[in-house]
Amino acid sequence: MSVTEMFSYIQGFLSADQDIREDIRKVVQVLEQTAREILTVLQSVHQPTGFKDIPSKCLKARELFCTVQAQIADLKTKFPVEQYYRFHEHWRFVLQRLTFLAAFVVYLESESLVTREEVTNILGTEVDREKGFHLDIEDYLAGILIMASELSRLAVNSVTAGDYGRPLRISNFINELDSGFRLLNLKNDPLRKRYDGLKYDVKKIEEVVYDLSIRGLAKEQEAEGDK
Amino acid sequence: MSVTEMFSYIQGFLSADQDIREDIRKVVQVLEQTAREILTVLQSVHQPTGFKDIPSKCLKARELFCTVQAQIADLKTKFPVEQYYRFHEHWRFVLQRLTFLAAFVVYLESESLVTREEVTNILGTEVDREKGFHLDIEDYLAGILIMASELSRLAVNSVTAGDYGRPLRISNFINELDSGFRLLNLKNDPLRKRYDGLKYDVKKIEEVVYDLSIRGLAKEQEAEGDK
Amino acid sequence: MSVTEMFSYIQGFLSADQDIREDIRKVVQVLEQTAREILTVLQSVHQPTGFKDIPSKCLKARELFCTVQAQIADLKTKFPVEQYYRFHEHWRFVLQRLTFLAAFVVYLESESLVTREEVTNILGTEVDREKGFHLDIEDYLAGILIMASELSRLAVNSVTAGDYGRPLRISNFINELDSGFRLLNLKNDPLRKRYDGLKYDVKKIEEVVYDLSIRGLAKEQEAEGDK
Amino acid sequence: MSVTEMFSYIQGFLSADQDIREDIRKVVQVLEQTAREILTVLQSVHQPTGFKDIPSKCLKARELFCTVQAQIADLKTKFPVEQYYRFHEHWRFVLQRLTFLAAFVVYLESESLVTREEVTNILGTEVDREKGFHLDIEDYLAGILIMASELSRLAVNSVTAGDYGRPLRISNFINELDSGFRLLNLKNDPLRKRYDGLKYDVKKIEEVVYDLSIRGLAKEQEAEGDK
Amino acid sequence: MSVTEMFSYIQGFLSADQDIREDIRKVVQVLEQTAREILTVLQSVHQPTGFKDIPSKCLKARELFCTVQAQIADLKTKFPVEQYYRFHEHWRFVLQRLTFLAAFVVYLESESLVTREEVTNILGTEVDREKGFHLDIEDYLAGILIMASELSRLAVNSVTAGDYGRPLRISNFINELDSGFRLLNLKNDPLRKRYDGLKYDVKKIEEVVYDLSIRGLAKEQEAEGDK
Amino acid sequence: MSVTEMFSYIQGFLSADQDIREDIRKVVQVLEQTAREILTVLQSVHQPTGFKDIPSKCLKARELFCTVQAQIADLKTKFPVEQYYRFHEHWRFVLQRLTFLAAFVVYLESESLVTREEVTNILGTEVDREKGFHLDIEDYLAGILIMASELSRLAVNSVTAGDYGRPLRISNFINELDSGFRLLNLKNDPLRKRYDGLKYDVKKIEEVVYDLSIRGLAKEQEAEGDK
Amino acid sequence: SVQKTDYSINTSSLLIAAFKVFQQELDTKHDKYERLVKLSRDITIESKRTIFLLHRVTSVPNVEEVLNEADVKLDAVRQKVGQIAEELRGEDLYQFHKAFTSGVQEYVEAVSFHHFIKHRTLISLEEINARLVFMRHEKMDTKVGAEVLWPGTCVLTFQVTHTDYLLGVADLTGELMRMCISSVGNGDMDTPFELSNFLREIHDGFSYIGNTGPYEVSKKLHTLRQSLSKVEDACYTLKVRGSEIPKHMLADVFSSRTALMDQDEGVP
Amino acid sequence: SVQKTDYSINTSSLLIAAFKVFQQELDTKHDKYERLVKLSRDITIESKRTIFLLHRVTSVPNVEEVLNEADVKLDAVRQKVGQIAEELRGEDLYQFHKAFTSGVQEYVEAVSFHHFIKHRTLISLEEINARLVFMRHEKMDTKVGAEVLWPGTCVLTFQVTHTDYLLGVADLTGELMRMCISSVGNGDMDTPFELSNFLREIHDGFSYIGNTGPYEVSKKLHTLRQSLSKVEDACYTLKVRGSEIPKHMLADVFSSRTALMDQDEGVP
Ligand SMILES: [Mn+2]
Ligand SMILES: [Mn+2]
Repeated sequence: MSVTEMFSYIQGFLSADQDIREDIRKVVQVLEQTAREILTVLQSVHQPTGFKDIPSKCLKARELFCTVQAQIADLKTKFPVEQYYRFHEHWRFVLQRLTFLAAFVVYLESESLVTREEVTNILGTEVDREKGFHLDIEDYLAGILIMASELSRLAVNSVTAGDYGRPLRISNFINELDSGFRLLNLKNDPLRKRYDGLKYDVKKIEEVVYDLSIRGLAKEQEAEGDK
Repeated sequence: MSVTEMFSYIQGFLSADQDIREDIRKVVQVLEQTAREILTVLQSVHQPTGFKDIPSKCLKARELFCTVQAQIADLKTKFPVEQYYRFHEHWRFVLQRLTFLAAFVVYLESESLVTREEVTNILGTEVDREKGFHLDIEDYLAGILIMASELSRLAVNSVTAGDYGRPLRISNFINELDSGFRLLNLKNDPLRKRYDGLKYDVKKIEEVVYDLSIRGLAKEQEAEGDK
Repeated sequence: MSVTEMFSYIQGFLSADQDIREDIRKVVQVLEQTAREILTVLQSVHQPTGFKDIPSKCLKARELFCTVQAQIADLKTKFPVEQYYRFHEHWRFVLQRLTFLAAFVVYLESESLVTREEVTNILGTEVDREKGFHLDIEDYLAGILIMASELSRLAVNSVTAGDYGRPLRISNFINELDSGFRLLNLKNDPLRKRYDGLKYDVKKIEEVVYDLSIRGLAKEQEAEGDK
Repeated sequence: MSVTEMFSYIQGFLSADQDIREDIRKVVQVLEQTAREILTVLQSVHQPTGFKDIPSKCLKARELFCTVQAQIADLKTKFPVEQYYRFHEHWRFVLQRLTFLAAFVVYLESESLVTREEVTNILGTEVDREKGFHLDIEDYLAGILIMASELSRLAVNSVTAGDYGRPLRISNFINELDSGFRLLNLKNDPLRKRYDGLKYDVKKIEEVVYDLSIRGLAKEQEAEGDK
Repeated sequence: MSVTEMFSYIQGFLSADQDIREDIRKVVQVLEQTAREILTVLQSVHQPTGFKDIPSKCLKARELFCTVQAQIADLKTKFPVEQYYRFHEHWRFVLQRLTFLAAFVVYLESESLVTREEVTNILGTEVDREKGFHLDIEDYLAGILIMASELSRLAVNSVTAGDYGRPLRISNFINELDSGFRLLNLKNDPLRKRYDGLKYDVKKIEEVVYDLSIRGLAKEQEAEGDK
Repeated sequence: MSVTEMFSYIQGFLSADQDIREDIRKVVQVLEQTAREILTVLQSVHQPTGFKDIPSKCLKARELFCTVQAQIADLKTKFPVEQYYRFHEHWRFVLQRLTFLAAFVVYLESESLVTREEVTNILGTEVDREKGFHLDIEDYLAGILIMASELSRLAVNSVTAGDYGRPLRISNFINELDSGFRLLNLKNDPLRKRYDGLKYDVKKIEEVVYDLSIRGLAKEQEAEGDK
Repeated sequence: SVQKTDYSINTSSLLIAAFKVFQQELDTKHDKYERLVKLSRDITIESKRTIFLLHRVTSVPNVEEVLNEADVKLDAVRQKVGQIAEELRGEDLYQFHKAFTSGVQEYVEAVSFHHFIKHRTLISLEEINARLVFMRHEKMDTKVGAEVLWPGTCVLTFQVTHTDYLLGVADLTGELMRMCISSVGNGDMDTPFELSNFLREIHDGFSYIGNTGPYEVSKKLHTLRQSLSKVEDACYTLKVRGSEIPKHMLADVFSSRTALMDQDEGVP
Repeated sequence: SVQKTDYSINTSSLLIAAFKVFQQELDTKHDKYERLVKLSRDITIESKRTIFLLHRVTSVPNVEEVLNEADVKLDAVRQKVGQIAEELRGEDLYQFHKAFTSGVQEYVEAVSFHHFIKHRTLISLEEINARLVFMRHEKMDTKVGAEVLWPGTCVLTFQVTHTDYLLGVADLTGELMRMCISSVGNGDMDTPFELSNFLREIHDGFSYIGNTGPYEVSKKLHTLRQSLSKVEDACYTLKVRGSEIPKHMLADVFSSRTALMDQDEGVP
């Protein structure tokens, strides 16, 4: 093989790679659009009027997650399955956002922590890495931490909306989450940075609970929150 | 599964990942050490006395490449084969250096461009990505470009050592390489930057040939170099 | 045409270009001065005493906007109309600041979002790009986002000044703005970065509203703010 | 118009803009490919054998410039004519390369400096900015400076190829060019930086002429070079 | 000694240095794990139910500090005793955390400030630098400041838990601490930044005390708080 | 004085400062234009034909220096005389260029090094700093070093023009200059960098002298070169 | 090896003689520069320590005492500035400005902080410069640039530049912010509002100057804005917390608290 | 305004007493750090001047004279290093390392340059450290960390760290490159080749160490590679130029040239 032939062959390879990246970028853009739509639906729970119909908002979000599943199914077709980490950077960000949204919906529905399996069900990814397009564990954790910060906001706004019981329940939930994260031995990476933010969320929610306590507003719902 | 159980499970996963990375790092460090030893062997060709026994230096380097093969064989055992790109950053740099060294040896032996297949033979990696631990094409190209710059240094020092024929042969070789690279459509990435350096090497070598030509020192070997 | 003639001709061209830029720079400097004067007028609303005579401050700012109009009219004469984007960088920054100031005045007057048309009226630019010196849409958006951050400061200071109704109204306004921005598909550019800051403003204002709510200070004005 | 309506309208605008940029990027990529092909054709003049058939290489390059014209014609259709500077950055680099190639062809053909008008003819752009897609004067100058550096390389290689007359002619040409540039009052911008490189080219060529002179190799062709 | 020998000698030193650092890193990781465990034990005092059995939690923490002592004893064996500051960066962070935990335990037990001597006893370090592995004064101070911030959180949560006397005692304690720190001349370094944070802790606690005061909640437990 | 008054006062000062700088910039631009003209006059000595009428070129340059004197006289009026170093950066570069040009003229006229006093006479600056607008010693030295590099070029081109005596005289001159510079303790600043360049000029000229020596070309003009 | 004849030993050479003069001139300048850098470092450290000392005013009863102690420290700093002035005698201040600018800025920060605590106003550049006048006894002959009063004595002055003043004041705002937070923490209900107004005035002043000032000023604007926002937040908190209880009751609340804490005093 | 009771006046407080000790400890440390920084700056300047002086060897006939003059200068520098050692008596060197590392590196550069010119070899770390032993007369009681020889006298040592040695040698290569170019300019045909071999050895040494060394070393590798390439180019040029004339003729050429220049000597 002459040098020219060899380089022609290599160019073919490089072109194919660039085409794949282009395809991925396009699908990811569409996914980001859907993610923003789900966010808009869920954001309205922070409004004073939003607390009333959380269930209907969750339903609406669930519907949009069907679109997400279709788009992820499309994404899977764009590259060889075993090269997930070759192109990881392209979808890493949007998968974290979608995990956050899935976790938020699940919390609003059942006040419980979404598992990685549930997220993969909601998004339509695989559970096991070996099976193909999966949710990287660090991306799952990042999504959970985004939700924690959203919950501290929810605690604040639920007081504004007159719901004095929710903050205490959120406080318990977030404390459990914090204990969970303390079990992890995180490296000095973006995830660690995000986790450092969690303690501010914990503190913020504790202050909301404090404000309710000192005014005697938390008492009536305490028993309920203890469960 | 309680939150604590879930996070314990996740921690198990993260630990495993960190262990893998730790293992990889260790093997890579050893590989880098071997690479530096090969470099020390080959760098001595630049010394005035070094031009005489290039063959023996190449032999010595070849021996060290056996060590490299063993170390790469070891590296392969440290992580699941389909996760090459998950850990790519760890060995990317050393593989480029080793490719350079292999290409340099092959050039010194036969004055020809090493193919990707040859490099994989020398290093003991796979040819096809599908088969496992392979040499990424961009890393191969980067290694070639490092060699180009070493060759421009060799052209200069071979004149100092009184070998007036070599520069012309290097010039032809590097021109062919340059034409090859021009066939590639490189993105604006580190490889592109490295390639921009190639034209300085081309120019540098042309000036050496010029200096020999104008003094009539290149003539006797010209016919030979023309082939 | 000799080389010398050609370069003399080119120098003529370059001089003309540099003169244009010099002229633009001078007018822009004057515009910046006026913008800073408007800012000084409007910033005084943050003072404890400033809340009383917002209307008179707005009037004063409106007067200064007449100066702005004259200066922009002057700016328009400094370069060929179709080369707007050739010199865009020169006035981009000041136009964003002026948009912010116009948006702030309009908000203080009517608690509504200034439209791009209104801004062009206040500043004396064209609405349509085709018609000439217009307000680039990204600059308009940047100006709006600067105002959002000023409003979060206003919410804080209005409480200090004893005005407990304003924060709730600002909160509603800023939430609407946030929803609007979520409709946009922003690239990874300065505007996107600025938009990321908006969520901090939203959160900040929500916390102010929370502080008022839990103390029963927001109640009397709630009905009003709900509209 | 509600806030939502307004932002929807703005989103439409932003999408259109992004589509235009995407279209432009694609055409520019194709243009870059053609430019690389022309370069490969012209590079071969530096080879010892290349000096013989410069005319045929120029003809081949001229043919490829027809492709360039078609591609630029396509580029023109991708955006509104008066927004040239809005998207200037996208094609600035490739236009400079193409100008260099056109200037090099013209020099090889006639040993004269290509005028801006000639470049616009070769590339198929407009002469006057008012008429539409033109060649910005600074991009023209940048292209000329790239050629100057190519000529210093040519001077070196023409000696290697045994053509002792060419360096002197190149020296005269480049000196004239240098005088021309000295008429310009360049700002502290990339062009200025490139121009600073010109003096190294001048010096390099003078040294080649010196090498010929001291060996009496320049004499025979001096009279010829003086013209 | 030849150049090569010299560099071999240095390389030997560098390898040894890297080995030491690797060893240290491993022990420090284990220490960090123990520190996180102690933290988890002590964190539970913030829970409404946690206030009851502070003594038992302190005991449990004390037990874990025995593990810390063993690990620090191990750490001491990893490097030459007189080169503490050469490797300081490796354990600086964890020693600050451990100091914080020791100070927190001591505060919970006796509501007094742990002395530097006590910390060295708890952690198993030396008191004097000359004697070996000691606790740097700035690290001691940093640990104290971390505790101050934990105490402000404790003040908030003790109100939630219905313990109205504790905040006032914390307030007195932290005020004295603040007076102590005011005596120090800190450079513009991380410690200074942390100390700036102390002002916010003081402020936060002051606000809690204020809240209790205006509600007459501080008085009833006054006697109790005097202990 | 109130805070506002204080800032108005400072603003007044800053405006005045900016005006001064603007004025200075304008005069300096004109000076740079004149410097470029002198350079164009003197550059022609490098042409083969230029060696004949060096004296007439020097005369022409001398005339242009009268213009320089007028422009520097103008520059002096733009700022308070004792604040030379406040605005030094503005004219530093052009004064170095002018010193170079003056030194070059003097060398061409008399083959001697221009003294600092002579330069101040030619440019119309003061000798002593106390007396006003003077020539900074480092700028003087920088100008001398620019000339050294021009002389190495002149040595090369004088051979091309057939003047074999000049290189040796330049060599003597530049060697003495080098000895002078060796006496100085330079900081790691631009001047040091420039001085490092002098070594290359010395080396270049040495090579020219060597080339002449081995061909016996230096001897015949020895007598002539002695003048 | 072939060694060229040496020119530097040709001591009669005019060129070499000239360069020997240059060598001395350059060395003298560099030495002076180094001495100024060292003085500047000393000034920085002592000014910083003064600022730390001044922060104690929010916690001690006797403010005057702290102010006096700070003034003594500042006098020592001024002596160092005097040494700078001495070095600059007959020189162009701007030629060596980079060597001591950071020290002078820190001094401006310290002295303006002192002034604010004492007078609750912004010290002016003139007031700063007025205290940088130094009397010197001349041992040798009188030098250029120093005004002669009577034989053997002269007056030396040092002029802080507008830019150094501005940069020092910009840094002052950080200290004001710290003081504000401390005051809130010490239960002081008035100082925070006073500081907030003062800081807002300075902030408005800087935004009036905007980007017409030197580059270093623009760089500090972001920190300044953050400080202001922290102070405004603190005042906001004081206000909302205070809103929960009628104004006329506050006095009672606090007098009882003070009593409460007096009892505590013995407890460490 | 409501002011809280002050705790700092409670001088009996154990806490305050402890912090007074901390204050002293911190101030003592910072003061020492500052003194070390100043010493380091002095060392840097004098080392740089020594290097400049040493560069004259390529142009003067009496190399010994320059070397001796440089040694006197280096002795002065060593005195300063002695002062650092004095400050570090009983301290952990690494605690203050940042304060004086740049000065020590510059000293290594100067002393290894001096050594190379004299011996044409690389000075070892041991050789450097061997000259950093200082005798001190003790006025007061003997302190920790200094070895007592006899009453009233003790030996102080200073140990250059491996990293500082490496960084100093890395900078040395820049000076070697300058020396090489100067030698060519002075018609010296042997020194450049000698320098090129020596520099290549150092280069190969550094590339053998590679990235296992400290980060600052890796940063300097690029400059080192550039220096080597400049030196290799210079040797290349000497070689190709020299190729045009048979070796045995060279001597003639140069002797005639030297004669030629001797005549010129009187001309400035
Ligand atoms: Mn400060
Ligand atoms: Mn150096």
